[in-house]
Amino acid sequence: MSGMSKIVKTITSIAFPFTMIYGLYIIAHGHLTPGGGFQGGAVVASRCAMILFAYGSVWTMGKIKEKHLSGLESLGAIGFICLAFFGLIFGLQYFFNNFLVGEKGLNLIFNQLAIGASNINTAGVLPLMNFAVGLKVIAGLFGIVLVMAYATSLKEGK
Amino acid sequence: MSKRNIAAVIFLVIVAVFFVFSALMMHPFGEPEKTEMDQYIIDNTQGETGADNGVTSVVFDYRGFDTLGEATVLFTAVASVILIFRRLKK
Amino acid sequence: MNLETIITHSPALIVAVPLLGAFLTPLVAKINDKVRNIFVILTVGLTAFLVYLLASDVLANGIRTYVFGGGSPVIGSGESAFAIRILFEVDGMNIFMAIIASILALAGVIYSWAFMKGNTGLDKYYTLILLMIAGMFGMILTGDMFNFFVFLEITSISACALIAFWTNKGRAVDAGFKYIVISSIGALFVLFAIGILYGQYNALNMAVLANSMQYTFLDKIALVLLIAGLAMKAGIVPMHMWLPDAYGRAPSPVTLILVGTTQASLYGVLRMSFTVYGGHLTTPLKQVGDITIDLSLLLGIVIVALAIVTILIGVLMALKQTNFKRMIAFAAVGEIGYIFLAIGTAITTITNDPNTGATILTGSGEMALKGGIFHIINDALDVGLLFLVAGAIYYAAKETSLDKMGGLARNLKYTTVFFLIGLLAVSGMPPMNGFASKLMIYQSTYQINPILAIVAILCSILLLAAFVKVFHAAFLGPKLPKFTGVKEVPKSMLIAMGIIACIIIFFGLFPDFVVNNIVQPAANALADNSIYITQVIGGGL
Amino acid sequence: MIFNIPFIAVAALVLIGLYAVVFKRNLIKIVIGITLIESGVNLFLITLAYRKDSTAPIYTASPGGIMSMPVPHALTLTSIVIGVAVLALMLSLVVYIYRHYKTLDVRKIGGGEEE
Repeated sequence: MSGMSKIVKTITSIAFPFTMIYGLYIIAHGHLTPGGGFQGGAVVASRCAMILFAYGSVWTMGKIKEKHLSGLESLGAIGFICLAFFGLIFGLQYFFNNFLVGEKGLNLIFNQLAIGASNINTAGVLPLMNFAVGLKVIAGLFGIVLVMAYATSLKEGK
Repeated sequence: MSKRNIAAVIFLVIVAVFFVFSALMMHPFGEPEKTEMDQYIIDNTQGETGADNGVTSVVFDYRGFDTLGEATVLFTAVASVILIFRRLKK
Repeated sequence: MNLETIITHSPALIVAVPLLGAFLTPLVAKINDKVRNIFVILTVGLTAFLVYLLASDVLANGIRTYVFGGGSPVIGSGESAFAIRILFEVDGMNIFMAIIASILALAGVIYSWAFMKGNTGLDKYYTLILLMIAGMFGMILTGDMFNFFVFLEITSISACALIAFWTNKGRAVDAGFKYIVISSIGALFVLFAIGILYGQYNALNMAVLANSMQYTFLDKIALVLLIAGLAMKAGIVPMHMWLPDAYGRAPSPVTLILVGTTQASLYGVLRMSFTVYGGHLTTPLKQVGDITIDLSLLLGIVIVALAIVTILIGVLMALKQTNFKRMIAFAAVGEIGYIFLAIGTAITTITNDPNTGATILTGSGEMALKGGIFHIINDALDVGLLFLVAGAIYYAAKETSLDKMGGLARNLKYTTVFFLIGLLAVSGMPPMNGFASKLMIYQSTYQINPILAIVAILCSILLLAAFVKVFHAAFLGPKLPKFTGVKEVPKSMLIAMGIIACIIIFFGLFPDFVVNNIVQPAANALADNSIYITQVIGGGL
Repeated sequence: MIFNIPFIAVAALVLIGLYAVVFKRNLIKIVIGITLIESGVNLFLITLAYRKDSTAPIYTASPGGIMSMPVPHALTLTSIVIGVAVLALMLSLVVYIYRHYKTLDVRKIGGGEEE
């Protein structure tokens, strides 16, 4: 798939930082406002897909390879499952225990469990999990779109 | 109409009857009969998890294992698509 | 961490360890291929070890639950109890299926080492194999409906990609597409049923659902959707079209694990109909003369009829195949029919205990249930071994068509022995394990209706005939000139086949040991769902 | 009965999807059918979450009052992501099927050389 016209490329470049920050905001405030890792990740991934369409898959593939995205996604998944495994070691010692909230251990900044006390740093592992899932969704969805666009743009039989 | 089509029509009609019946017999829209589990989560999301967003507290805390499965599904899809579009010769 | 802690957490770890392994595989694969293979085998081996630990504990001390995130499993008690967190509940049936899955997974991964050598994309192959194994264990161990659906989808997506592994063959891609269409529609039916149940009872936990089941019309629709959706994935006759294609086109180790996922769907059918809907199978529907037609009789007759058709189609189609793997695949369809025949027979005999009112199985029903459950593991092992042998022949001789084979016994000595073992086992000949379970099925179905037993025995004999024909065509006869350079397959493939063959012979020689120690707890767990419920609700019945 | 219109819409969506899967010959249309079934099921889960006059289950800047049920929202989220995964996989397989058989008609694929 070759790139689109210059107008599309310019508009895409200008809009890029704004939509990116919007997506990251959704990820970071997942435990406070509507949204979360998946939704914000989808916003950022669709932004990346827009670049893919504007500049063409061959150009994008030259900038970032699918194996890097795959590695990034592995990293997000490992982060997520490690947060789940940490629940086995700290806290109530159960898989998927939200070990950062509660009355013991690392509760200096994370334990504001009351009505209206929620803030960006509360909710224990939830924001961290949001970030891990967000990374995963960005890399995963963009990887799927990139691989499919690149493979279908090539001539058959290659 | 071939035999296959007749069988398909019969199948579809049976399924249609099932689905429409179940749609008519569901509880009235907006008036679920039992809500204990969800009411508990709404009441306790701030106290137990510290999150304002009830859905996030369900997704990552109460039903976190589902989300691990969901993340795995996406991981599987990426791996599958890359596997299918790989080069067959080294 | 002492042993007790590990056993406490093993239900979660059995799923989490392969998942973590799958996430790590792309990173480990950067070192080199050998390290990656060893890593994958170690991961599956660790999982199998955890299954062994959990099995020894569950079989000795009874049912075990695990709450994700800690805390008590339910809030409230009695009728109003509800579970907010995801539960894993491991009883005899779960652990029985987990044992099957661990054997198949281990053999499949070991077999892959040599068999898949030389293909591209092996990093992703091993990742997907581990994901498929994790999904299989998740389906088997979970006690939550929606969690079951999520793992069902994980297994179908990874299995679909692996079926289409050889993308240069159009038929493999075609089989993969068929599989994903059937299994995603089945999974969506399951999800719809889960939605109906959730709307009724505001619960997703199986035990809580079973506890509060009212058996309204909507519940019946949900049951139909659940069984239809899962039967699509288990390969019962109206929906069996995908199975021979998928089994026949996938690489052999994938087929082996695919057999495991099919059995996991079968487990889903059993769990839904016996546990979630268990207490209501005796609901009387109609009075005809002296006979009361209750739900269990109706359901049982439907299942038995489907099973007979499944057996007939599987065996008769197996007779006329010329492709080795497709023929085994049709034999596998027939074997699933035997399992359903036994399960259906068991369901027809469910009655209420006159003293306590609990649902019980009468004499022959219990034997049928035991035979059916025993046949699940035998089917997985026998069919799995045959698929591995077919893979070995393909690896050594690059040939799958039966018409073009001949005289392979001279070159492939061990493989021939393994094929003989699998042949005798799958057609139910003594002293193999298939005989032990099929005998139980024949005995119990004979008491219900002799014709059923006769049909079953005849089909078994036909299956034997079909496989003897294969044995004659492929292994005996004059040595063909094009096979002179054929060498015995590599060690890892022989080890994998050897593991399964040893277990088959062990089960065949000591069927009583297996029935008493593994099958009996599974049958008990299915026959009486009150233990499963009480464990979660906490005696509030 | 009039209040069950959302459920009837769900049934209609699922049935349209099933119709496409069973009767259409084009692989892309079959894929669209499956996506329609999926949307129907997602809509079903979301309709289960609604309670009369309820707001979203989020306390930030909440007007108070009844909140809708959070669990079906979470289930729908999971179901949507699974749908995306299945869709991606099916479309990549369709690409390969087209490369092999040069057609998307279900009646013409499935043949070819026996390996």
